[in-house]
Amino acid sequence: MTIGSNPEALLEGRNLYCERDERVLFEQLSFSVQGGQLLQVKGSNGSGKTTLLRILCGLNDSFEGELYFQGQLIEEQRDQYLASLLYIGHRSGVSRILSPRENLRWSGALHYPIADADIDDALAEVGLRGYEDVPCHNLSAGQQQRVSLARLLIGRAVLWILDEPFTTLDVHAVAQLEVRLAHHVKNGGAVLVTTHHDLKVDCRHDVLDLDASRVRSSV
Amino acid sequence: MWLWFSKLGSPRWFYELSGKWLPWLYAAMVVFMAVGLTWALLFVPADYQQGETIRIMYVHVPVASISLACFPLMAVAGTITLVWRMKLADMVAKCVAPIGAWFSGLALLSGAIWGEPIWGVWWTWDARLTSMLIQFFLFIGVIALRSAIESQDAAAKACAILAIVGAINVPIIKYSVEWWNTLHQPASRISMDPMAPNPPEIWVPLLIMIAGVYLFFIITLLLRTRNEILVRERRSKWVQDLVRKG
Amino acid sequence: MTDKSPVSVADTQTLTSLGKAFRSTLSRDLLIAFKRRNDILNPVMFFLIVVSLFPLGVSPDPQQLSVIAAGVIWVSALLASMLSLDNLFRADYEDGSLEQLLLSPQPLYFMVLAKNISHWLVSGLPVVLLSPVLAYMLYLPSEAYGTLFISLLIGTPVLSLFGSIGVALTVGLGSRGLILAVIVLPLTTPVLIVGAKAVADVSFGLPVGTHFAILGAMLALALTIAPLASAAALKISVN
Amino acid sequence: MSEIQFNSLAEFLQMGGYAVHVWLVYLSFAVFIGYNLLSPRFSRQQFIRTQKRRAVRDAEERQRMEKSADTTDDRQ
Repeated sequence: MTIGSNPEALLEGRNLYCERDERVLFEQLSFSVQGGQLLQVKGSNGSGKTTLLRILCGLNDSFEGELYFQGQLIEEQRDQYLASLLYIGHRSGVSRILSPRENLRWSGALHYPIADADIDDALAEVGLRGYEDVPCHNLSAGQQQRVSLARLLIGRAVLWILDEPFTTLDVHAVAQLEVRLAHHVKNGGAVLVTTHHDLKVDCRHDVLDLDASRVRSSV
Repeated sequence: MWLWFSKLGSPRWFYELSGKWLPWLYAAMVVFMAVGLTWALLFVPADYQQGETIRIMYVHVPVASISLACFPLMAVAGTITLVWRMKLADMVAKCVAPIGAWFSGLALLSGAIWGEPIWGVWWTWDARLTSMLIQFFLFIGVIALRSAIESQDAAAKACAILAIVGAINVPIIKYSVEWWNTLHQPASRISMDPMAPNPPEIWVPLLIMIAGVYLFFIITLLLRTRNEILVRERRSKWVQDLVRKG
Repeated sequence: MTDKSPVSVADTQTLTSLGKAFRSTLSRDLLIAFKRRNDILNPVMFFLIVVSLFPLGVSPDPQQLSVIAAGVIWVSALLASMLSLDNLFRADYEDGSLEQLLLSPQPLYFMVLAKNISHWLVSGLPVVLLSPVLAYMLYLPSEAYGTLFISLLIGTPVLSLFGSIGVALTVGLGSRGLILAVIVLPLTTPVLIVGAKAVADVSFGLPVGTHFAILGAMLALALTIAPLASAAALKISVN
Repeated sequence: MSEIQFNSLAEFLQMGGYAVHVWLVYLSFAVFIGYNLLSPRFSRQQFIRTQKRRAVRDAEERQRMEKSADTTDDRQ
């Protein structure tokens, strides 16, 4: 690993250390993600996958080590980093009271201006045509997950951090998401994903195994 | 008897039966209301003490008496929901709450207006008004609980229990408020209970008005319950046919 | 597949403008409040019930009630705004929208401020609008109505701003009912003292200019520091 | 039934000085009756309208599924 921070790396972590209830989740963990790369974070349950992802996107700051975005420390340019980041965690981030369109309109307004037509196209593409105005508490868990995944279509974030995006999706939707990820990566974006599902994406696919705490490339 | 009781429980049967009864109920209500209102407004002589405000009694007393009946009705419907788990009873209980709130609210308003000439203020902590106010709060509580719980049958059970507890408390509230009121301020007791030493031309129109308002109560309860049946049975075939036709 | 130009690192210029993001968050929260219309009723009904308990507890006699009217209305308004604070961040925390808010490039101060304003509009304002009716029920001297209305109009935002800090701190905890009150009520006592005093003084014909000045100063203070403190507290509880 | 108590419409409207009281009560009574009879009717029509729209959408959805089902078959 180059000692100096590597400017093309979209996101680079250097000797990250995190401990939770007196248990060391990972230490001296270093990795980097460039544009055009999908990094799958693997590890047994409780190995700290979710915690690592929440640290990377800034939700969790109880860790040691440095995080770089394009070669610069993230703390110094947090807005720039957040402007290029899209995080989808265990919780879908979709309000149950509002309809999918209202949810996406708000999450669009937080990042980039979005026209309603794009929102409707995105919802149609994830198979939610006709459900644009149905309150989300009437939708199934899989459908709510697809509403949050529709954000991938309307956002302009270059770095995607996805925590178990494939849960509650049916076979058809899983295939569609894999294609979507590959498309984003081939277009120069970067994806950091955790999943128990054996990912089949035809693009550069590396693995960060937290149990082994070292980068293992398995293209 | 059991067959009849379980048949009564089927929402569709209730929907069709109420459909047949509604026109007749409407007709009867219109007749009673027309006669009652014209009699009360035009023909009842002014009271020597209260003057023309005696006419307010013909709205206040029927509405107040029915509002007192709403809580026990909601409690009975709640018990049926809890014990026999009859969906229809829960639908009725859900519809009675807002109606009860409306009736208590109007009873409060008309009671306060009726008392103004005597007490000089639009609101006073008179025993009857205060216990009606507390009953109004109880209805709002049931409505709030119903809308706070998302799952249908959890809300049904919760509201049934609250209705039963409320119904037990209503008489207790009534007497404690009365005791509280006489304790602090022996209010000048205007005769609000009309059946006492009043000539027939006073209480006959009142009976007609009470009948008219009872019919109105039944009609609005049926209308709301029928809507609730349609909403809850919207997946069933007979509702979809009805929607296609309706 | 909607193909887009090759993905490049976004520059912050193309971000949604702060004003639009602020308005969008404000209208989103108002839309949620509107869709749960019955919940708007709760703080108002609580306010009405608590105020009606006092005559039952004290006495229906107008002289006694008019003396305590100002204090009773102010304390009840305080408790009503406290009660309604509970769901300020709760729903967003549970469905993950709060995380999305924290991860937005927009400055967090304004986003939290938007949420506070929409919360006050939905729960604080109805209480203020209802206060004259309750003042009438408690025989408050008529010259004090204006002062009561204005003091509540300035005071309730301060209550909900300070209260939102307590809510942000406890949003992650399980049972947060009592702990919220224990944290927040002490913060709001100065507002209560000045507000109730203003209403009491005006009924004795004393000038109340200074009271409004103090309330205004408290509001300015709350508007500047409370959203910052809430934002920091949210980051901690989401941690 | 004694005879009509008022000898002119003006006197009737004036209600012996208590016009505000009596007519306020009867007006609110009218609003009370009107609202509670009309609002269930209105929500019933609204329900039927939304159910009709849903029926159309479900039918459309079913065709889309069958159509996409056929296309996926011949692609395998």
